[in-house]
Amino acid sequence: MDTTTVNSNFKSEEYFINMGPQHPATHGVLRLLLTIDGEIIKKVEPDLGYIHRSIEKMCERDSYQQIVHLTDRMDYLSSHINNEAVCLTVENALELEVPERVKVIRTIIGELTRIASHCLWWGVMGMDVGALTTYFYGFRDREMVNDIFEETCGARLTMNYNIPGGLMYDIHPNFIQRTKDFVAHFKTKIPEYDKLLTGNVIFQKRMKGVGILSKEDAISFGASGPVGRGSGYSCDVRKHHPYSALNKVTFNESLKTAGDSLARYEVRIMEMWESLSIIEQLIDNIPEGDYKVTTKAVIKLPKGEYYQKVEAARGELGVYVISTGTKNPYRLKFRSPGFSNISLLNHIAVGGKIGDLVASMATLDIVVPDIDR
Amino acid sequence: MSYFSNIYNGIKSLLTGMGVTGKVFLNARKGTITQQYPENRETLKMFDRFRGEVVMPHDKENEHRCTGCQKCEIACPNGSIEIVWDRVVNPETGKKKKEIDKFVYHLGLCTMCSLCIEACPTDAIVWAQNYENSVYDRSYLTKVLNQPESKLMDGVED
Amino acid sequence: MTNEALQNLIGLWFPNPDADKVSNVVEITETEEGSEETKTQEPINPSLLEFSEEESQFLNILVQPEQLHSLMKQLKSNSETNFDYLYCLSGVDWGAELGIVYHLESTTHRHRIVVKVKTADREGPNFDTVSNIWKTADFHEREVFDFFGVKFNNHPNLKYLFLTEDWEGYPLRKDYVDEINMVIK
Amino acid sequence: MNISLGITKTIHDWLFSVMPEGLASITEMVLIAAVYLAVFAVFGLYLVLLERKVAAWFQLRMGPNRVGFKGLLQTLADALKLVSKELTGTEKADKFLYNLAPYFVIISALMALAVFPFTQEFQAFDINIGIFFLIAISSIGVIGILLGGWSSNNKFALIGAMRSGVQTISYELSIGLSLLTMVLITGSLQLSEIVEVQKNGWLIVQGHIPAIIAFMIYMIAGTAETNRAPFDMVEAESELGAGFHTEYSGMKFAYFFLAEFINMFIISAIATTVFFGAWLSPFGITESIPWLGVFWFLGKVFVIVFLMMWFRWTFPRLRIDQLLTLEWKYLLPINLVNIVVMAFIVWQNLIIQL
Repeated sequence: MDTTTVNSNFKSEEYFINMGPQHPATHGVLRLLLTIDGEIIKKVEPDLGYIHRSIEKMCERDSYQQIVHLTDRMDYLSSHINNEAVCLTVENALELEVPERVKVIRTIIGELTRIASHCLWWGVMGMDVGALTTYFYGFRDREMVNDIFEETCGARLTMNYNIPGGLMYDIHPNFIQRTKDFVAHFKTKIPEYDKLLTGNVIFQKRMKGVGILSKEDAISFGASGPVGRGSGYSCDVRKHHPYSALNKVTFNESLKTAGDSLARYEVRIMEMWESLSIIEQLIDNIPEGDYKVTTKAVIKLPKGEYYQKVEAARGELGVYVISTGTKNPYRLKFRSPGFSNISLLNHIAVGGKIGDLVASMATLDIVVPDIDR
Repeated sequence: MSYFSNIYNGIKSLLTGMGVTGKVFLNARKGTITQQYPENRETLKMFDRFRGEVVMPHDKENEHRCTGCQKCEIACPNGSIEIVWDRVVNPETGKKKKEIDKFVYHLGLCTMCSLCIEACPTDAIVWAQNYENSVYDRSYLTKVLNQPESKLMDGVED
Repeated sequence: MTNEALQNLIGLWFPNPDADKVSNVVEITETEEGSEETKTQEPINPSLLEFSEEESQFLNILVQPEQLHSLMKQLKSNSETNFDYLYCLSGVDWGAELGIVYHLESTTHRHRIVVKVKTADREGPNFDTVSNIWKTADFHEREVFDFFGVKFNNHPNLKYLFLTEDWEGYPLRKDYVDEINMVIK
Repeated sequence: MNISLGITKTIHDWLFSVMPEGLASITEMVLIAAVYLAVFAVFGLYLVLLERKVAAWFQLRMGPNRVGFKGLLQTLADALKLVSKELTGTEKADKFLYNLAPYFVIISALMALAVFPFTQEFQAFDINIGIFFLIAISSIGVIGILLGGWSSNNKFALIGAMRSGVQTISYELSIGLSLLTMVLITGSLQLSEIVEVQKNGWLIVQGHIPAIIAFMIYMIAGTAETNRAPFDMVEAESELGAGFHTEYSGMKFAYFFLAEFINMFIISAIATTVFFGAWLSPFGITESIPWLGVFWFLGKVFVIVFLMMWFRWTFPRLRIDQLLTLEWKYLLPINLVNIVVMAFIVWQNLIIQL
């Protein structure tokens, strides 16, 4: 029996309710222990671990090539970026210089991943506040990105396209044309998103001033990605610690200072525009060259500690590797964005209504496998 | 005054939203994005690189290219590949040579990461583009990839 | 700030009370016998903290568990260091020792640092919590508590976050065995 | 061309010829009730199908298209499934109220159907307080929802039920007041007379500006009254799972579901009768061919039903406090002013008569 999780010092008008692990708004198997007074949230306590697979422990027995494919299964919506994080760690540790072509392709696919992830988030966001149609519109556009991935990488979601030293294969001949088509298509769709949801008076009322996170709290809670940037906290890893081809492109860091749910929403919409612009800058300039540098069949990292952070769709993903010079990492820690972001849910939801909790949780953009690595 | 402008702007935004869905509704016939899955099996074509399942192509003489080097087995993160091999004396040269007996592939364990196919020095295994992998019993997911009585193709060395 | 500047600054916060004493002793031995001059070559750490940059991108600080909390507090509050962003908190099992690695970054100065703390006590390891300094440490420390069994003193809500209440053992420790669920290659 | 109505006349005469008068009228009532029940149960099912199809077309999908021709039998199959399903419930539920609740909801929904004038003669029960009766009946349904939510011993259901109570009580005011605005023109609550008045033009035309405002308020309040998105606080899928009917299954769930759709039909039918001239068509076609009036009436109803579906599949849901803000700070004051304006218009005889 799970008696300890129920807080015993309830006030008489408060009651306890279990949201999840099977609940439409928790996006997976996340369990929230809510203390509610009528409709007002008094306390939110996430209970995690329902799908914890201990990827960190599995990494300790796997070779570095094999680790890459495990990261697909963490934040599956930004799998390419997760792959890239591990590959960059290994390449930095080996002091391996990958060809320019690889860097550019990685960045393009990374930004496409971000767009796909935000598309899904947008659809689900709408669904969480009750506009069910958005889900299908978001998926329509995400499907095009997934097709691009499938053609080039062979899989739609868990792509495992990166390998330490480069890419698994070269891009498909259709890749450039398809990406250009998508960019053109998606540019007409984001205004439609704005018309359907962003401008909607009900949506604005639901989001404005809800779930406020101040900048100080955002930093203290380790918020990253759109959650941090919605609070005016400049935390874009792509800006501060650029990796791959990101130092060759110009883009603006999407920042909003309001810190409420609407700000986080708008940051993501702005990020889609920025990602489109990054893709546009790179897609015509993919340099010729090899798509990988051959590494040894057994990769051994020199003894030491390595840390690499990248900007995944949900925020800062960190890979911390302790190597003892063997073919397996001694300890590998993923600093996942979702884990830090979920820890601030209690902070932003208390005092709001149940509807506010759902709306602010949607703007945190939770992917449970990312939290439950 | 803002009371009335609120109402006006509110209604306007609602109508804009209805305009978007209304446009989709009017184009419903050709705008459909869903697919009629079991009916469109003939036209549903996967991309060439699609990772359906690992297969071992055989040519007309029932010959494959697998030398039994076990590189794929080592590369696989999940243990989906098991190679049962034997050393067989080649009657012509008299040399002992590694030869596969069974190339066992557990589709149920496979995560489609493509590391085995990257590792294969002789291109003996490739991806198949099939996508209907559901079976009635888990044991059907364990497959032997080399066909019975198949031989190693001539001239294939790792 | 550069790593060197950071080292000089932070090192002064926790002066080693033995530093003078030890160096005196060394000086005496030096005057008595010349052959033991090699000993004096070893620099005596003037601080209780150990700094190193070997095998790492960042400046590493090894701190004793007793000084951990005051060091962390100062790292955040001091305006020159201002490490307000704890971006990674990892538990590590070094075999003989258990420890925590804190990765810190300053959002104003954009410098990074790594703080490590270790204990040889594998039965009941405990450190001071830093969750009252960085709120994100709340969940991260609970994660470490789950997987390494490290207790955090003064933590507001230290209970299993991922594991069930009746879980035995600490899965991410090196000596953890679970023959049913773990596939060992 | 009095085919359909001719049959009822024949049956009426036959019944009264074979039975004593009291028994005959009771038998006739039961017969009519049974016919209404059967017709509207099937009609409700097809409304569900329509909803699903329309939703699909809004969402780039096809909707149900496998069962029967173009999926026409889909909801019948669903109904069969629901009938054959096991009725489950919670252990510590208040069994009596738990079982009673669905009937409250469905019966109140079906009762309201009695008073609609489908044509001049096709009206089961032409009561002289028609509008009043409709408002009264439609508010009984919420009791069923409250009972269901409370008795099923589930906190999500309870929250849903309480929301429903708050919502329905608030929005009934607007429904009542907006209909009252129109009653000022007709001077009668009897539906047949309201239709009669509209032979000089639909009431929404007669009453022009205040009537249009009243119609808009009526549509908003009506959507809220039926607990449909954007006012589906009661079910609020992403917040409460399934809301008040979380613990219901099988046929009991189907009653709730069916009632929702019949309620939607009722709200649209009231709008048609009060604002859009019920079965009245231009050039008096439906007066000379009465059975055509049924289709004319249903056609108008479907336009309004479609409008409600369009709302549902476009708008996000309101939050509970915003729901009340909308009612008490916007709809109610506007409505009160509107009713005064309408009174002024009727007094000064500024009505547009065609």
